[in-house]
Amino acid sequence: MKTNSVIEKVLEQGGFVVTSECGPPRGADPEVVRRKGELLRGVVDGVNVTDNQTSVVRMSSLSACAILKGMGLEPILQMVCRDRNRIALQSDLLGAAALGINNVLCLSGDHQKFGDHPQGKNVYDIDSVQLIQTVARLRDEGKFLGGDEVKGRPMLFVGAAANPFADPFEIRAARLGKKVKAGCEFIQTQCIYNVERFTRWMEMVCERGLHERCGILAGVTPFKTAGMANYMKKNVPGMDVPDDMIARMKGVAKEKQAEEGIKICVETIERLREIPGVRGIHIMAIEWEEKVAEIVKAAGLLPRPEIQ
Amino acid sequence: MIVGNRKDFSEILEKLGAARRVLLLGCNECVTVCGVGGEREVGVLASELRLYWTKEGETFEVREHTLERQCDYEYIDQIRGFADDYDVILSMACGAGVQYVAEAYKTKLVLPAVNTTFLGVTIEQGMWSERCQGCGACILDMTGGICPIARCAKSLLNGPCGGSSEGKCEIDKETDCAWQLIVDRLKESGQMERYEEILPVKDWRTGRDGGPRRRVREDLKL
Amino acid sequence: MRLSYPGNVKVVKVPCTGRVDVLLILRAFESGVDGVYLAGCLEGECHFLRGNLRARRRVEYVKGLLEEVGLGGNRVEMFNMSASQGQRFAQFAQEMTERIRLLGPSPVKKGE
Amino acid sequence: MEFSDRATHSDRAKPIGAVMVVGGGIGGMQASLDLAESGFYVYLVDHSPTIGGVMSQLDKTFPTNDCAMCIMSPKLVDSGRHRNIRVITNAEVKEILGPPGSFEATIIRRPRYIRADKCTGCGECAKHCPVTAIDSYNEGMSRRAAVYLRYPQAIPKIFLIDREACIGCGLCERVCLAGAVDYGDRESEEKISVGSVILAPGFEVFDAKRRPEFGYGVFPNVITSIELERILSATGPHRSHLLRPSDGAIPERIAFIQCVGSRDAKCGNDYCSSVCCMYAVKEAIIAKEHVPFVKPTIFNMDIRAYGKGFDAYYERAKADYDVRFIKSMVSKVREKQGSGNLLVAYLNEEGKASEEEFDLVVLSLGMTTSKSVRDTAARLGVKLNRFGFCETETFTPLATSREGIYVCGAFQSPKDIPETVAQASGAAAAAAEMIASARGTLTTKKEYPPEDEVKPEEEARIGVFICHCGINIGGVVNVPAVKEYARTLPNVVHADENLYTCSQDTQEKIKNAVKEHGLNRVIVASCSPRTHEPMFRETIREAGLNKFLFEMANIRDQCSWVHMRRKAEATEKAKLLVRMAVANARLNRSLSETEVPVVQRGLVIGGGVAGMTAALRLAEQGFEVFLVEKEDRLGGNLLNLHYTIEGGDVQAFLRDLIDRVSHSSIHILLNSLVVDFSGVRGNFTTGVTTAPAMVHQKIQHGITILATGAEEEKPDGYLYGEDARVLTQLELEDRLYKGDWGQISNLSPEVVMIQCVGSRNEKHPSCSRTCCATAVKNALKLKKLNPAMNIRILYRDVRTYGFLETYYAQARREGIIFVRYDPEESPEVKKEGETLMISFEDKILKERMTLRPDLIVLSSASIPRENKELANLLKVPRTAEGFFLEAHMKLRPVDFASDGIYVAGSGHAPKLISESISQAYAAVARACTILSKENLLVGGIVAVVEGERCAACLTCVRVCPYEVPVVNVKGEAEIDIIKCKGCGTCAAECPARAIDLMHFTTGQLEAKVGALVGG
Repeated sequence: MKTNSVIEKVLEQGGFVVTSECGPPRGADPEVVRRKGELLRGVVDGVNVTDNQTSVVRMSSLSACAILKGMGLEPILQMVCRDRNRIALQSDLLGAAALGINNVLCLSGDHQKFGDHPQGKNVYDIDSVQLIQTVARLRDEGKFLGGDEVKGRPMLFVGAAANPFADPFEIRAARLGKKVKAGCEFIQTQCIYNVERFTRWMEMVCERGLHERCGILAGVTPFKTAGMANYMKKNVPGMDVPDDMIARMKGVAKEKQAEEGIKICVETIERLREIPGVRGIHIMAIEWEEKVAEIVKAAGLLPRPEIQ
Repeated sequence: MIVGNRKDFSEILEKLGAARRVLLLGCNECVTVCGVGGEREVGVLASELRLYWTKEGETFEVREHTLERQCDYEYIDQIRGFADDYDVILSMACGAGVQYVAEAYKTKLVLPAVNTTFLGVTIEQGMWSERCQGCGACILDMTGGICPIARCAKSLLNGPCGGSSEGKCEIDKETDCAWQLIVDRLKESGQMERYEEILPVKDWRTGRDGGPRRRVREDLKL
Repeated sequence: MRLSYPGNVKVVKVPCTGRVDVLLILRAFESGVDGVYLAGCLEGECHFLRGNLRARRRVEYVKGLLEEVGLGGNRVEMFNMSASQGQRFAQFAQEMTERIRLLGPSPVKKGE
Repeated sequence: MEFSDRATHSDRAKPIGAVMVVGGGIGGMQASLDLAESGFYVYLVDHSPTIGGVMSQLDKTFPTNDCAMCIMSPKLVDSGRHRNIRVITNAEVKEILGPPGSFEATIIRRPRYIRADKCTGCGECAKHCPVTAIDSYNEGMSRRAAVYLRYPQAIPKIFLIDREACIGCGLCERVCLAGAVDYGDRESEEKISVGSVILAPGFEVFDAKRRPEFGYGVFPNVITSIELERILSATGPHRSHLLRPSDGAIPERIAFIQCVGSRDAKCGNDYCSSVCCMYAVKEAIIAKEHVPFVKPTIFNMDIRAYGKGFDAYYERAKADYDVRFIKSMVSKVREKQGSGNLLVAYLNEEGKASEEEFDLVVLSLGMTTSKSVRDTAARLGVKLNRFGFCETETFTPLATSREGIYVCGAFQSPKDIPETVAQASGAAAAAAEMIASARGTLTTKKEYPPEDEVKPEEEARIGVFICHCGINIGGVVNVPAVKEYARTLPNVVHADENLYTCSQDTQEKIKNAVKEHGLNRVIVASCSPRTHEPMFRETIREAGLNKFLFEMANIRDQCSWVHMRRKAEATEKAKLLVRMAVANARLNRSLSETEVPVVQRGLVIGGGVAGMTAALRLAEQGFEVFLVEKEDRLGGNLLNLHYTIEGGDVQAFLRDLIDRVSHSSIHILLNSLVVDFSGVRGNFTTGVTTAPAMVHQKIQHGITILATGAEEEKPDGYLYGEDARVLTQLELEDRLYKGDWGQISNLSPEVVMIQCVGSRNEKHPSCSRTCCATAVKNALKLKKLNPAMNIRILYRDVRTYGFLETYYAQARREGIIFVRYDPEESPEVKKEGETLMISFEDKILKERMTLRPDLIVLSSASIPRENKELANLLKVPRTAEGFFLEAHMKLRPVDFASDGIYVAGSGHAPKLISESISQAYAAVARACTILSKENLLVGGIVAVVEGERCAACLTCVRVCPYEVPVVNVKGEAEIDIIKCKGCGTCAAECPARAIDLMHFTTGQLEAKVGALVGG
């Protein structure tokens, strides 16, 4: 065991990890975080806290993680490379560990073009792979990027994201390999609708043996409406929504669509669990945290293992 | 070459303020080639100014002059004889040229008519694209000859990010994903193993982050 | 065909509309003309293959410039016709004259 | 069997390098110019006192409505001034003796009574002549003096005395300062030696009095088509006002009666005159343009709009000009008492007798040959056909019965201007081939006086010559005022006015003025530079000035013609146009042209009859030829044809032609495609790839002839392809040839032919020209095979033009039934069980007929073979229907606008074999005007780079449509003046403004624009 991470422990024990997400509010009210956190208590093994997701300014991920931690939940600190240079990133990593946060998810971050400050300058001093390296180096070698000694290593379980559907498809597994090579210990994938294509990706991943070196958590997002399904297909880069799925959403009455979305999500989880190498599930119920419990339950993933 | 973009006419007018004697200074290098600040464009802007001010009933004088280069003082010196006849020098060169002209004519108001945008190449007649950011430490050998710093919206050294879709960048469908290009290129040239290597964090000191740069070559100095 | 057209239309001969550059059009306005139109070959029938297509693009560009300086982009136009379409020539001459009449004289008149 | 022209002159002594062309109409002039430009001396003999022929009398020409005189006058002037053409007018050919190759011709010159060597054409004599004689140029509708010029632009511009009208008063002799009048002049004979002869005497219009039922010569308001032509003309009796003879009123209702003297067995003219339908349509349109309320009606049997672009013109007449067409023959015209109006009696299509009142009746007269021409032919031993036209064979359409004597134009068969011009060029090629070995032996090269250097910095001294153009300009614009104004303009040191600035004497006047006033720039303010600039340039060059120091102001097309009713305004505009010209001329510079060698080798693309003929004729003129054919064998369409309507054996002809084409100077490339093309006239480089090994070779050549042909379209509808009993004409011909009748067992089989399948519709508006004759040909063949056969031809108009008409008449005699249909009521073909059914409207019975035919034959459209890529490669234009588009519909029928590229055969438009052969010869003649020269002049209006300013940005390299500019080793753009076509695109885009287009420099254009407003 490298860290105190619940995720690491469930994986270590051979369990099936369930994580979900909590988007921090666009304001300073801690209650919003607490309310969302409460919805996930006992339902998931870890809660991702997004870092100014879609480049829209929100409460800092680190602060929201601290609030959740205070509630006794297991936060996963998301960190994007867009907004901070190597100095700030390392400093925040140290701070996170100091606050008892056990998990960090290293991401490139969405381009600011789509956010609320498209005028802003992006940083990208280092990229997500290098951020993974940075965390591993701080933790395992006790060295800053600059080479100096770290006094008090941050014991963080290192994760990253992977999009099995982004292009170019043939290097998706290789890219995961790079992340694993950099020190990544768990992966949360982009939401999966096209299970067949994901399966092919997993085969490539397993071929490289990556699933043994890193816990792969398959991402899912329930559709609220047929419109949302359509929007994701058309507008979210790297999203693969099969047409029949959209047809299925469209095929039911508007008021029944949320229910159908959840049904699809649960079915998807059930299919994903069958895929060799999949070690958990990451449920991204965007601004729909109240449904996570229902999904986890329906998918037969309750209760969650007790970890000390 | 350095690629630029003509400022809007309204912005130029605003910058000119009350100045009515204008020396419009073109440059026969990059900005000529990219159709923004050569003799023809100088003529067009001069014509616009004349049309506008004539319409407004103003008295004015616009002189057109194009230098071989605005980044060499000898050329800049060529306007010494008449620069003083004008209220402003409106330079259509890149930022370097504008500044160098300003340096040479310390008492003159020197204004830019062009926004300098990037170091790039001609894709086709009338279309240019960025290729280099002058980071000072080239890694093109590692990336199949395609610069991820200049051409990836996030300058990812170990891309692509999850936003790469059908060869295009997440920022818009017109922009190629640099990493798609890199991967294609590595594959074509049988160097896919290079992709597996993690590029280390970059030392940005050689770039602009290290402060304004200067280059000296002793043997060439006088 | 000897079709009558407004006398205020004056022709400047060029070998191809492809010869007409943005500057020449602007210079014409500087000289005080009220409008400029290019009479090019029919699209696809340019004697020099594509001069008329290039001219059209330039006319579009000049429209923008004229808008910028406040003369109005409508004072410049590109028309296509064949050498045998005298009627079209007359029709466009009429059309452009009407258009310019509505816009009024150019505010850029020298010595007036 | 010998199909090619009859010359086999290898064993002869060296021929004489001169040709006599008899007849100076448009055909004779074209033949003369082509020959003279190809290295042969020409004697152009005309019986009239001037050349120009009937075309000089025409007002406009169809289908472009170009002014006939305007487009012809440059040719007139060129013929008149060409140093290797000697124009002999007022003359007849008495006899031709000797063998082909070295003929001796005797010419009889009638007295002119005015000495050619002294007359200046000033016209003082005519001004003082007290006699008023009938003016035959205006068809007797106006008067002239006894001493006269036939028409103002006449070449040569030498007066003559009409001794029949002359009273011998001697006034002219007294006023002639040149002392040119010579009452004692008498007929003289001259012998000339020539290698070959071309007969181009043209036609005479039918004598309308031979059809008394139309009342010509009795009722004043019955006029002939040629009279109307003159009435409509600006130089006509009423200066283009449409007035009728009886009372000078404007006729509102005008009837045109077609086929007067044509298609008429009664008067012995049972051929079609080929042009009357179109000229009637034209005259109707022009009349309508002159007087908008005119209501023209054309009484016709068929409208024979079979030429290129003709059907569109005909449709326009109906749609845009409200010309009414009545399918009927007029039986009688009588005058309505008192009004001068005419009552036209006719049977309408339903066979009902009708009568309608008109204000004017125009008789569309057919073409005949004149007695004097027939007599000449007899004297020369040239055989005529039974109609008095020159007899030719299908496969040798240019050769007369006498070896060494060739024919072109209407004398061969009735034809329009472009076909005459093409055939004239063709005859020139045939005549030249005879004597090719003597090329250049009798011609002299034009020696210009040395060019006076005009330095750019030298002060401009401008001379301005303002033209009245008869009344064309002078009737609207106050020419003297413009002249006075011109004198006030900067640098103008001389200004003058002329009645016709294009006349030959004015050229002398200009030359003298250059000398006298030390002019270094010349401006002519007159008509269109398109037609006249070359001539004026030549004039100033002869005066020692560089031709680019000439400038033209078009105060006719751009001023007097278009502002006719606003005279004051027009005068002001003319001044302005002159001012612009002056501003521009001041900046004109001497431009040098340099000589570049010509690759004296030809490339012919397409190995059908036109391509093979062209290749063979080029080779016989002594030039090496590459003949590229994409298929694996030569022959093209001829491979599918077996006999001509006249009975010619196509396959035998083809075998013979293929045989001859294996010629030591012809490289035949089968299975070959043109894949790239570059260069300019005189020096092209073409890449050809040959299958199956895909061998690529580059061919250098000086000219290119496109003969890619046409093919029968696979028809759409009428159960074609679904029922084996529905065939195309080509398929029928094949069966006829093979005698393969399939299931027809019926003793009197029923055959229906449908015309215009795929032609004359929206997609393909043109007539396919040959299908009517083909249908008649095959119908006659069927009838011969089985006289019991019932054959119906469903047609829209039967277009058996020229002598083809006789076969149409024969077909009707033999019981072939012709049924007209309207496109709105196309025949319907269907199948009931195994029975084929066709139904159509019968106009006469006024009911729908249904037949159960054994065979349906579709006359499918002729469409161009795939030529788009080739057109793109060669940068030559095509019509909307994909046929190659020539440089000028009327006078440049085989040239492309790009010099050195020519078209022949049905790729240009559908054609008969004989027409394709003629056209191939024509293309060869045109090609030889380049190939016969060792060098060509290049340069002039080209783009030039000011290297120092060049930023080597490549903009010019990219925007040039011809890929001419390159960036050279000095890092500067470089433009090859040989290749530059002078469009100016690069100059307009060079961001450094380092490129300028000579003669259209930025400075000049800006000066012109500046002068347009300032003033």
